[in-house]
Formats: sequence, structure tokens, C-alpha cells
Amino acid sequence: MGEQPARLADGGRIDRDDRRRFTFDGRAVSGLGGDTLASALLANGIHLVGRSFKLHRPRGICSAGVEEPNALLTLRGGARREPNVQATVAELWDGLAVTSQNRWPSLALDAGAIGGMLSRLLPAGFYYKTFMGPTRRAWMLYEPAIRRAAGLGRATREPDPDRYERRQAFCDVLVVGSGPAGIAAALAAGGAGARVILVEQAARCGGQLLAEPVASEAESWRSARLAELAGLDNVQMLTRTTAFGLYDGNVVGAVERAWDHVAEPPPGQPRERAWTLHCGHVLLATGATERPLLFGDNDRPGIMLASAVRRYLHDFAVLPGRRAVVVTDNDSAYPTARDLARAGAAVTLVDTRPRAPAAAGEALAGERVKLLCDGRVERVEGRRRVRALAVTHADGRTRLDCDLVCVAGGWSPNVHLASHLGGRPEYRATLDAFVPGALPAGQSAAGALVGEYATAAAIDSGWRAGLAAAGAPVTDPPFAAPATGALPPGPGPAPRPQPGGRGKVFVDLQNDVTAADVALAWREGYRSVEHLKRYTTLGMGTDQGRTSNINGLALMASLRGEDIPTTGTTTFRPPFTPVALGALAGRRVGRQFRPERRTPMHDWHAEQGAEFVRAGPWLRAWYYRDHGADVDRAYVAEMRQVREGVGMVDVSTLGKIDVQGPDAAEFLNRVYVNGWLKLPIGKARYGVMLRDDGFVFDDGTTSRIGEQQYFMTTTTAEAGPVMSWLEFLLETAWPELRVQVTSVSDQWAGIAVAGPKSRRVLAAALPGVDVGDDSLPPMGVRDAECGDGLPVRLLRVSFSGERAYEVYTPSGYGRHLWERLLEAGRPFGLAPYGTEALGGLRIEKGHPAGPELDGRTTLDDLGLGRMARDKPFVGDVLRRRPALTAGDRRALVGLQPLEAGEPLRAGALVFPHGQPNEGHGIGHVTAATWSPTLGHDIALALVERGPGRHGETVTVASPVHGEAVTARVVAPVFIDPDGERIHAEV
Amino acid sequence: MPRSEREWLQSALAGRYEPGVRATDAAPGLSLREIVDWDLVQLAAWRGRDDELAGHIGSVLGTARPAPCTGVDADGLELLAVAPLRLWCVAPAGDPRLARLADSLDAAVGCVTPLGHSHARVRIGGPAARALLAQEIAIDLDPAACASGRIARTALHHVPVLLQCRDAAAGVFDLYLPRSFAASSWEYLLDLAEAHGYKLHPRAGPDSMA
Amino acid sequence: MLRIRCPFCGDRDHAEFSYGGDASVERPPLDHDSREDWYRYVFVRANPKGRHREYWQHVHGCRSWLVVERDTGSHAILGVESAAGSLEPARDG
Amino acid sequence: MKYSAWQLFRQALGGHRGWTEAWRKAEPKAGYDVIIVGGGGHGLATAYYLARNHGITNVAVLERGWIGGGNVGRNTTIVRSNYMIGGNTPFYEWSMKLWEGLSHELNFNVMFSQRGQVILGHSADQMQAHLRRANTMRAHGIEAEILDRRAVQRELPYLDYSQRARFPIHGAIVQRRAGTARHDAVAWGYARAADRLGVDIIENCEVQDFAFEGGRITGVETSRGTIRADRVGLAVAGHSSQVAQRAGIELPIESHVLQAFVTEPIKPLVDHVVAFGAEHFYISQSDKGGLVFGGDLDGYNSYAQRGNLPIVERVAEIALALAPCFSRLRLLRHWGGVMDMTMDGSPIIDRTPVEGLYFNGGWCYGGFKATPASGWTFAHTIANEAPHALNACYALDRFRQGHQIDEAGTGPVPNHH
Repeated sequence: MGEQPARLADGGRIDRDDRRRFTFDGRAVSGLGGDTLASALLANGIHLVGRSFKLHRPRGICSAGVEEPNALLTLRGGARREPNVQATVAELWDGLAVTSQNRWPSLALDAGAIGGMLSRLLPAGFYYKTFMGPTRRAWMLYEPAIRRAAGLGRATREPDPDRYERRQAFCDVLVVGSGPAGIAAALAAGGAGARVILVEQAARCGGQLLAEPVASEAESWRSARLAELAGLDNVQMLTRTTAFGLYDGNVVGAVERAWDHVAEPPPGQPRERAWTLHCGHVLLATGATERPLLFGDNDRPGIMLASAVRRYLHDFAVLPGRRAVVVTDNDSAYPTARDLARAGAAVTLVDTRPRAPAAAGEALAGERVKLLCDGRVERVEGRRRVRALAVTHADGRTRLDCDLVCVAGGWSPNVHLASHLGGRPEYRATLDAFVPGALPAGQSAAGALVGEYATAAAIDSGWRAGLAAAGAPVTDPPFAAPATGALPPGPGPAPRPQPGGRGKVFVDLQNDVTAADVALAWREGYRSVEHLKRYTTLGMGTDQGRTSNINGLALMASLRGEDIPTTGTTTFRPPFTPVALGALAGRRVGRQFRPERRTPMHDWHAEQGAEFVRAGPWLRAWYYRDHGADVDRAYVAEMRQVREGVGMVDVSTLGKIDVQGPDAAEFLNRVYVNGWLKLPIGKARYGVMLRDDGFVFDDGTTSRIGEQQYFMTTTTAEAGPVMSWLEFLLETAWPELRVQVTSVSDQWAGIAVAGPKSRRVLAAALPGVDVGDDSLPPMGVRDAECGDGLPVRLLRVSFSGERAYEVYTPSGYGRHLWERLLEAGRPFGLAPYGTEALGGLRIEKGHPAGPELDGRTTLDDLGLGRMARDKPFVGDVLRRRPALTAGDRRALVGLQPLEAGEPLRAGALVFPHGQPNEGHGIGHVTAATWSPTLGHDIALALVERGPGRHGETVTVASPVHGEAVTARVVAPVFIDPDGERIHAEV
Repeated sequence: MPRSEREWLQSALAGRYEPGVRATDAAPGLSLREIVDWDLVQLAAWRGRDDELAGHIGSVLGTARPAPCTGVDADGLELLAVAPLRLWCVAPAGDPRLARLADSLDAAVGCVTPLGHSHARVRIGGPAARALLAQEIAIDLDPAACASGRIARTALHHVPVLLQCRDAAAGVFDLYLPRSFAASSWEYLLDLAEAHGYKLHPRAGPDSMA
Repeated sequence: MLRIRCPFCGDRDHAEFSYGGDASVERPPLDHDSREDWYRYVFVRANPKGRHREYWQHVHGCRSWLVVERDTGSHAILGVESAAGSLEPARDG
Repeated sequence: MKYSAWQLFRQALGGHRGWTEAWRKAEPKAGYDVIIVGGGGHGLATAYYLARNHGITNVAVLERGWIGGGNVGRNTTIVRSNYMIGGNTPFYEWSMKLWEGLSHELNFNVMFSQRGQVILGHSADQMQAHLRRANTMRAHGIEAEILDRRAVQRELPYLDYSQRARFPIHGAIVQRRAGTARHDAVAWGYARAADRLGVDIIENCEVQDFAFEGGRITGVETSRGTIRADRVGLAVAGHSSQVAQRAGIELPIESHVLQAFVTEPIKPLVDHVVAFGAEHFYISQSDKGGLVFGGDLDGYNSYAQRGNLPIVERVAEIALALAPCFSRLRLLRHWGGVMDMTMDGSPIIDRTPVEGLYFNGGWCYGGFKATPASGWTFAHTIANEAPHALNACYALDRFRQGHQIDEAGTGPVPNHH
């Protein structure tokens, strides 16, 4: 076969000087710049491009756009491999490699077709009725085979090498679609001064105008108007951009295939760009889609939509067949017959109507087209390509040799976007189609979408809608509508030809749903449109049933003996056409998936070989590799360091809130369970907050800095929620309080220096600052400035139980303070420690933390009940509900193994000793650590009636590890119960 | 500011800031710079006392309070109306007027919170500045909708930031990034900027142009 | 995509706000000791289909708490005011 | 007519003209012993078990539209029983046991695929939480495994184990018996099986009001007239507040929209149900080949069965954080379902203050997997006018008493569960 044998000598909007080579299933072929993959394949006489989903029937190219149900191909390879790409949408580039799908070993002979021969055993929903035996788990035997058989193309398993972007944009008027109506609308709104964005999913603007010859009035109109648009700097035109969804607030999601029409995007450029369009007005000019006809074997390659064939003729200069039969039930296919004849094809036109209306007849005047009226297709010959058509008609029965069949079953407006917000499309009998129902303010529709099929009418409706959208007075278009070769479907629809003829009558080509399947669904009672759809999978394909919905609906309606509107329609869901997940994610991939929070000392930790742990958005130093090969060795060394000498830990992640105002004390007194009215300046206090429902919310230390100024700290995890909660109370519950709260978490770096040598380290590091116990006793607070001017805030608080201080400084100085302390601490053996050691130290002291503050514990559960004062505070009323005060609640205890060597682990369960370890047990271990001080594992646990069980032995089980350790319940303070070490110094 | 403080002070972008040009073609679409040597204090009024706060501003600076979501420039000291009852006062480090604004505020009117260390500040200019910001920020930055002096506290990929339009005509913006997020957000911005090409200038003070 | 007109910041995107739930339930005074009333405030919801007064915080903006009136069937936003009340009226962004 | 391969063969010979209605198109009778309001999975299952377990066959299921049109036909079809908190663990495990025999029980293939659910852990703390969950399951005789990073990589090689992962995978908790089922088939299967036991399934019949007599319910007013009933059970999750209100019952429930997503069909890629650990996201592959996934609620009260763009984008981001190779896969459809969100994230199956009126709802995310046990226990509660041991904890009054069943620990904030 010669090169591009079906390419016409002239015409088309392709670039004949730009020859592009590509391969189809390994076969080298060529096309031209401006081709789609489909037009290039057709130019090479290739119709058979795939096998159907269920029955593996040979399938060809059926359309010229996003409605394509059949021609799904796999593009590219390796990491860029993409299955299920519509050949009618993909643009051709030089070097493109294309493979067909769902066939083995080859497209021509496909083993799967055997399944097709068994098709009588595979009616709609057959799988609900079988595969249930022999065993209860039988489905697990059948499923793998069924999964392999299903699923169209194969996806890559490699990470995507391409970039994607998101973009926000704002406009007064968004016009969706660049057909005659869309172009007129954009010109009208743009001319009226509105900020306009026009989106067109194809590479070329023009919509149905692209089906007109390049040498035509329509084409000159198209180019003139596009030039005018390009001249308006308040109009932005986005081609290759699909408006995929209409969302609340007149927001439209659109995806621009910016660099998907080349082998690889240029460096730095995105393959696709997802636009979020914030629109004052959304004007839909999304056009209409032609419907196929129902007859036996109507799925054979070579059977195409009439409008698509005309588009291939004039936009791509491709003649898809030389012996054509056009079968139509309306006028709109007559121009296709005429133009095929003019292009040199032998054409027969079969009109299902008794006689052709005058307008239609004129279109054929003087053309060599044979016209047969009152026609019906009886039989289709040919498997991999249509060979002949047997038709009955007014004058009898004829067998028509052919290699192309153009079908025209009327038009369906593309109402998808118009119904994304729940608006029900409404059926218009005169069109035998659904059009958008009433649209909300800020949205309108024009052109074929509202049934204005004639070019002039479409242009006029677009122009008026455009002016209205821009809020401008409505005038007549300043330009005359072009005469075109197109014809509207004609006066009213003829009665739908009933499906007939031999062979399967396909309604949904992609999902292999036949007229018989629809009848079966009806017979079995799946009669509501949704049941029909779900039972037969009608319209559930990647084409969202663009060519099948109405035909299926009409069949069901006639079976129910109702009209179409009574039978109803299914809702259309976004996206309008499938959207790559990569485009939706934009650059928020890999490390940039979520932002990271780092402390001012982060880089130091990294440089010094810290292993980091993720705490929400934060990265925290978990342990330092210098201190041990793995976390278990390192944290023990770090704990020992604190108990025996001095260590320091980065606590900058703590939430810090500046609380100021004449009523600040009263405010704290309401949000904390304990008392705050008498806290003197220069003192800190531990506080606990409850939720309204009486469970513990958060805890932390709050210091009184000045007469009406407090410095609140929260846990790292709850910093954000606590801040919002305080703001909520101040703005909604107690607006009368004169209090301002400001997050200062990022203003301050924080370092805890802990251990018997901590005071001496501070004295050395902070010249001129008195850190003596008189000026800084336990729970003392001081703002101070070092001799050299370094500002610090000192808190004498201890999480470890040792003498300890928290030192804060403005975060810009954080690393300096850290290094200064390290330097000054060297003589004392100061070493940093990480969060693992921090956790171990607090377990030894029994301080509740994250694992105990799990949102399900009460003050009493945590042994903090005595903190509550007799005053109103948030959560006080509901914490007294029966279930929260019941005696059998799980409360905090310590656990230690009877045998020193035995392990205790967080996540283990606690059972009564000597009873089977079944059910929920009497408690669970919340935190566990090796205690270097005691030389064995210790744990904190929440255990029923915990405090009453001190001394009891229990079983601590981790069935996952096959462990059951006998342990003793003890008080949750393992070392220094009298708290003397906070004074200790060496 | 005193020499010693300069040595102590570390930018949140330290280690992630290498001035130079990153662009595929000769003309980078973006000009980026970290702004340093500035200070920030927040003045907040108790509810119902914001007029007195405005009076206080007037008496110290002789300027009127800025309208919501705008800033006014009192020869180098910028007042930004960032929230109800709240003003940010931004000035070159060591500007004595900051201290005066803070120290002389009547405690019966409102309170002062130093926030000078809580943000990193970057200046974004060049023809692609709006395009860059529009990749993440859902605010209409068209000069007609966002004039010079306009500010907006908004979100940049989950991070609360303050965006200031310094020059609508030239398309120059300042971004205040919360310190703990700054390094991460900066890495993200540079990644987005690759699509446009950028020139990263050496750090400079508030008065430097992009 | 909800666009909420913050009285202070103007028209802003969904992503800048966090939801605070039903604003029609009245919070009992702190010293109000009726467990039943607190139970109803914390747990019981009218959950209307249609107009709904609800709290949103402009958490990535000025951090104001707002009372938004929104239709839970159509998501149409019918009004926005600051929860604390004492702000200037809604202004354009 | 019994379904079987043999039957399929016989019908094929007759051109499939012999198949009969899966369930009768029943006309409402004047009265019933029990009326179930709501023809979703739970309502149909309840009717089935009323007939099967309690011999109560004079039952009608009233459905406003078409059966299975609510969340049973909109969810992401995940079935699991890996619950940790008292009450939940045994209930969902009983449901799992019923799932394992369901296709046989109903003679309708619900395609229950026990492909295993893998929940990832991204930190030591998270793995500790997983360990407690796994131990709780084991102690209840429910199989559960903890996998380390290597083992996860062996089984799910397509996830992100690279340096660029923002939340590196530390390990996972696995329940092998968990999986997916064909959601529509569950509704149709229960409907057909209930119908065969004599239950009337009445579609396009909206309940508009209730009839009382001396504080006891006596029937319902519907779009197709008044229907008497001794007992009425509500199973209208998503719209519980709306319906219960007409019976004067207040609920601790808000309605929120949860979105679901499906990609184009591809050949087998994801063989398990996989849940991301750092944010809420779960994914599996349908037998047709589409990747089915979901994430968080949109996060504000809604009765609109559609969601918004922010969640669509967030879910796509998480999908790629989980498996970068998903990037070029295309989203085919996304839709929304209206959830009853309770104040503790757990359901309600109980009597109500109105005599003869029973309530089943508040299913939050958990409704689909619970369908069999929900029907089983609700039927028991209605038949015996007292809860079954398995649903005693799901009492309507538990919030007043403080018996919150808060698996997430996020407190009385419906959109945080």
C-alpha cells in the first residue's frame, strides 16, 4: 500500500510539508502535521484499531472527537506509557509509537474473540448469577481471570517523569467551546470590555466549522473572527483546554494539554496544566454530538458517524472510503453524502424516512448520489471491515457493496457541564434530545447546546448570550453569518427506526451493551434508568456514553411503554473527559506533597547526623547517630546523659501563644481546669484544657510575663487547634473579654537544658544573667539579656524530672544560642538528645503526653483530677456525665515486668493474670521504654480501675509478637517520686 | 543593628540561597530576592478601642490608619492592616519609631507583640511574577483588582502567608513566609519558578528593588 | 468551590477557611450547670436541608471567626458576618 | 428462580427470554407487621433478616426512588473488620463473617473479594498505634499482621519507597480477610432474597409523615397513601435527621458529603485495598479495572450529592504520594454521597422514644461494610423490641451518658471523624 493512500490531493487544515512518521503495532506509517492519530490512521486506510471490552469484536474509528467509544490506543512507552487514549483526540507527532489494546496475540487474530463466540453465555449481569461455587470462597478463584480479561490497556508502573502545574485565573466571562456560537459569544463579551477566557478542547478553534471546506465562506468567516479575537487583549484563548467540571461559586476546572502533543515537554514546561477558573459568568457553547443508528452488527469497522466523515474530508483531507453508504434518519447527513461524492466516492444515501424533505433533496441536486428512501439496514457483511450492506427500501431490497458506512441518528446536545451542579437536563420533543434545564444566575448556554443547529442561528444565539453575559445591551451581530454546506437535522425528528437486522445490535460500543441486554434488564426488573445503567454498564465507559445514552434510554422507554422524559435520564458527573491525576496534583508531588516545618536549629541537627522523626508537619531530631548505631542504643545513652550529667533538646516545636490583656488572667482561668487568678509575675504553671464534652484537650506550661501578659505553651500536635479554639471562645463566647491572643510559635526558638549540671551550663553560656536558684526557683520565669545583648526567656520547668530549664530566644538567634550552649557546656559533657530520649525520660516520670492524651481520656484517667478547681471552666459540666465518672474507667498506671529481661511494648494489651488473653482485656500499654536508671523495661498503661491495682500482677500481651509478659502494676512515677531531683545539682 | 547580632542572626533560608540565574533562555521571567534587615511589631487593640489605636499611630507617625487589607508607607515604616483590631508595623531594623510605637502604647488601648523573627520575606518581580503566584494563590492579582499597597493574608500550599503588592504596574510583590515553613515554601517557590526561569539576587534591605 | 466573602479580607477561596459547625445552637453561659443543656449544645443538631447558619474561621487569612449562612442543598452562600460582630461591613476583595 | 451456571446455560438456549424479575414490583398493602423506611443496603438487609431470622414476613420496604440509590450504590466498596474500640470490634467482625457467606446465603454473587487491606504506617508512633489495633484484633480471634517496610515493598512494589517520599513508609497493618464487594449487587441480592421470603419491596414510594396513636406509631403517610404498621424501622442514612424530625426525634447527626472517585479501567495493578497512613485515603481496583478511591469529607454540612474541587485535588495529591506511577492515569468520574456523621464517628441502632419506632443510621464512613450486621442486629432489635448484644453499645442515648465510641479520638466534631 502506498503512503497515505486515502489522503486527498488538496484541501484540509493539515501541513503537507510536515511529514510525521509513527508506528502502529510496530508497522511504520506516516501522517502530516495537524493530523490526529485517527485521521492519520484513516489516511493510511487503517480502520481496524481495537478489540471490544467484553466480546473482543473487531472495532474501528467511529467518530472524530471526544465521543469516540472504540478507538482507544496505548501511546508512548516506558514511564510515559498511557493506555486508553482516544485516537480521535490525540495529536500526531513525529516518532509516536502506538499499540492497540485488549487483544492477543494480535489485532487481526485475537484469542479473546473466542469469548465472543460464547457471547450467548455472557448476557448483561451474567456474573451476578454464577461463579458462586463450589466453595464459599469460590469467587477468589474466578476473580483473577476476570480481572485480567477486563481493564482495557496496561498502565506504567514507573514514576511519571513529566511536570504538571496548577493555575488560578479570574474572568468576567468564560466561554466554553469555540464553535460558531462560542466564537460569536467571546467576540460579543470581549467587545463589550469584559475580561473573557475562551476554552477549546481541540487544537484548532471552530467546532463544526472545521467540517467545512478550506475554500469556503465558512472558513473565511472562521479565520476573520479568530483574528478579531486575537486582537482583543482582554480575551484569553486557551486551546487544547478542556473545561472538565463546573463547581460551586461559578468555578470551572479545566485542563490544558500544554505539551502533550509532542514526544516530551521542553525543560521546565508542564505536560498539562490544571486551571481553576473563577468566573463571573459561565457561557456554555459546548455543541452537540451525533448519534449512531441501531441495527445488527452496527459495530463493524468502517461504520462511522456521518458528521465525523465530513470532518475528516475537509479538516484532514482524508477520504475514509471509496464506496460509501450513508444511512440517516434526518437531513444533517445529506452534506456528507454530497461531499463524499464530490471527493470521488461512489455514494448511496439510505434515508429511513418515507421521502427526503425538499431542503435535503436540494443538497444532492446535480450530485451523483443514489437516494433510497424508507430504508432499513437488514444485514452487514464483513468482520474486520464492512464489506456490504443489505438494505430494504421503498423500491425493494438491495445489497450495497461498500467499504464505508456513514450513520446519522440525530444529535444530542452536550449538556454535561450544565448538569454538574445538579441541574436536570430537560427533554425537548421537537429535537428528540435533552437540552440544559433552567440554569442558575451567572450561567447561560448558546448554539447547538440549546438546539440551534443551523450555523446562522448558532452565531446569533452566541452573540446575544455573549452580550448578556457581559451585561451589555443586546444588539445584532456586526458580521453576517456565512453560508455553509451543513444542514440542520430538519423539521422534527422522524420516528426512531426500531433496531432490526441480523446480528447483535450494539447500543454502547465500548462496554458491548446490546439492545438485547437492555431488554434483559427490563425483563429482570432493572427498569429505572439508574438500574439499567448499573446492571448493563450502559454509558459507564470512558466515553461516558456520549453516543449511547439516548439510544439506550429510548429502548427502555419503549419497553416500559413510556416517553423518554418519564423514563428519565442519568446524571452526568465530572470530569467531562478523563483528566490525568498528575494534572490535578500539579507540583504537589514527592517531597513537595506537603510543606515541612523545620526548627531554627534544623540544619545543625542534620549536619550533626541526627535521624529525624515526623511529627505532623514538623521534622524533629529523633536521636543522634553519634550516640548509638540505632535508635535503641542511642536514646538510652542520651537518657543516661541527662540523668547523670546534662543534655539539651530542641523544643522549638512547642506551640507558643502570646496572651495579653486586662482580662487575660480571667480568660486563662476559664479555659484551664486549674486556677490562674493568683499566679504572680515571674511564675509559670502547668495547665490542662478540656474539650466542651469534658475530655482532655491539651496541656502545657503558661507563664506570667507581665502585669497583663502571659506566655502560653501547648503540645506540638495541638498548637493549631488550641490557637483556633482560644480565638473561637474570644470571638463567639466571651467577646467582652479584653484579651488578644497571637501565635508566637515561629517567633521563639526553644531549648530545654536538663540534668544535674544544667544550671552551671546556663551560667557559663549566658554571661550577666543570674540563674541562681533564688532568682530562678522551680517554676520561675525570667526575661533577660546577656552581657553581649543576646535576649533570652528562661523557664525553670522540668519534663525529665531533673533540674531543668527551658531557654527561649528570638528564632533568628536560635542556632546561635544552641551552639553557644553547646560550647559552654563542653566542660560539663553537655550533649544534645532527641525526641526518643525525651519520651523515655517523661515515661520514667510518668508525665502524660500524646499517647495518653488520645482524645478519649479524662482528667481522672490521667491522674490529674485533683488539678480541677471549684470554678466554672470549659468542659466542667459534661465531664461529670456518668460514663466519664464511672469507677471502671481505664486510668494511668505504671507497669514493670516481674523478670527484668522481659519486654514491654507500646501497643500491647493488658489482661488479668492467669486468665485467657481474649477480647479487649483490662487495658493497653500507651508508652514503653528501657529505663537505664532501673535497668529494665517500664511502661505507662491505661488500665481499668488502675490506681486500685497497684501491686497487682497482670499479663501484658502482644499476640502479634507471640508475647505474654507478667508485669506488676505500679504508680506511674518510676523514679524520684518525691520530686527532689529538680533541685539536685552536681 | 549591632555587629554581634548580625553574626548571631540566621536567615530561615540559609543554606538554600544561591544567587545567580536559573533559566533555559537568556531572559529569566522572574527576579527573586530575600529581604533582610527589617523588623516587625504587631499592635493590637482591645475590641472597641481601635480608634484610640489609630489615634496613637497618628500621634507617633502623623499617618492615618490604613484601610483593611492595605498598607501605608510612612517614610520607610509600613503600616499593614492585617486583621481586625491589628496592625503590623514593618520598618528597617533599628528604626527608633518602632520602639516608640510599642513603648508609648497605652495598656488600656491595646498591646504590642514583637514578631520580627517570625517570618522570612521574599520579593518577587519580573514579567512572570503574577503567573508564578497564580500557580498557588487564588486571589485576583490583576492590577485592576489588586493595586499597589494592597496586602492579603492568604494560603500558599497550606502555609499562611502575607502577600503585599508593592508595585502593581511593574508587578512586584513581597511574600512573608512563616519562619518554620519558610525553607520548605522557598524550595517550593523555586521549583514553581523553574517554569519561568529566574534570577536570584543577593539578599538586601527593604528598600531594594526586585 | 465555595468562595466566602470575609468581611475584612473580601472574597476568598475555600482553602483559606476552616469549618466550625452549626452556629445556630446557643452556647450556655460558662457557669450554667445544666448537663442537659450542655449535652444539647454539644451533641444535638437540627441538621437542616436548606438555610444553615454555620461558623467558619478565616484561618489562613485574618483568622476571624465568621458566621456564614449557606444553603446545604445548593451550597449557595446567602450571607457572611463576623462572629464577634464589631467589624466594618463586608467589602469587596 | 435459582441462579447458577447451569441456569445460565439453560436460559442461553432460550435466548435469555426466560429470566424472571429479580424482585416483584409490589403494590403497597393496607398494612404490615413491620415497615422499613429506606430501600438501601441496610433497609433491605433488615427486611431479609426479619423474615429469615425471626419469621416476620409481612414486611414492606418503602423506597423513595429506586432501591440501592443511596450510599450502597455510591461508596468505595471496602469491607474490613479492623476496629480497635470496645463495641466496634465484635460488631464489624460479625459483619465480616456474614460477608464471607453472603453470595451463597443470597444466591446472588456479590463478588466479595477478600484481597486483603493494607494500612500504611509512616512513623514509629503510627506503627505503635497499628500494633495496638492488630493486638486487639488478634485477641478477638481476628487475623491481623504487622508488616515492616521490606515486607510492604515485596507485596506492593509500585508504592513510593524513594528518597523523595514526603512520608516514608515504615510498615503496615494488614487484614487478609478484608477486601471489596460489588456494591449494587448487595442491594439487589438482599432485595431478591427478601422478596423470595415474601417481603414487599415498594419503589417510588416516599414516606412523608408518620401516624401515631397514644405515643405509639401506627403507620406511615406516603406518596402512595397511608400504610398501617405495628412497627416502623428507619434506615435512611444520609437523610436521617430529615425523616426522624417528622417523628419528633432529634439526632446527634450532621449530614456531610463524601466524594468517591474512579479512574479509567486498566489491566490489574492494585491487588489489595490500600490505605495511606499520613492522610485519609484509600484505594482499590474494581474487577472492571478502574481504580476506585476516596479521601476526606468535603467538610461542611451538605445534602448535595456532589463534591467540590479542593477535595478532588487533595485526593489526587495523596494518590501520587502513595504511588507516583498513578500520575498518568486519568480520573473518569467523581461523585458524592451524603453521610450521616455522628458526634463520635460510630453508628446508632436502637429503639427511639416513640414506641414502635426504631432507628438505624449515623453510619459515617462505615456503612457499606456494616450492611449485613446492621441488618441482622436491627432486625433483632425490631423483632425483640430490644437491642442485640452486638448493637447494645450503639444506643441513641450514649452521648447524654458519655459512652462515646470515638475510634478517631477527635471528639464531638462530626467532620473530623
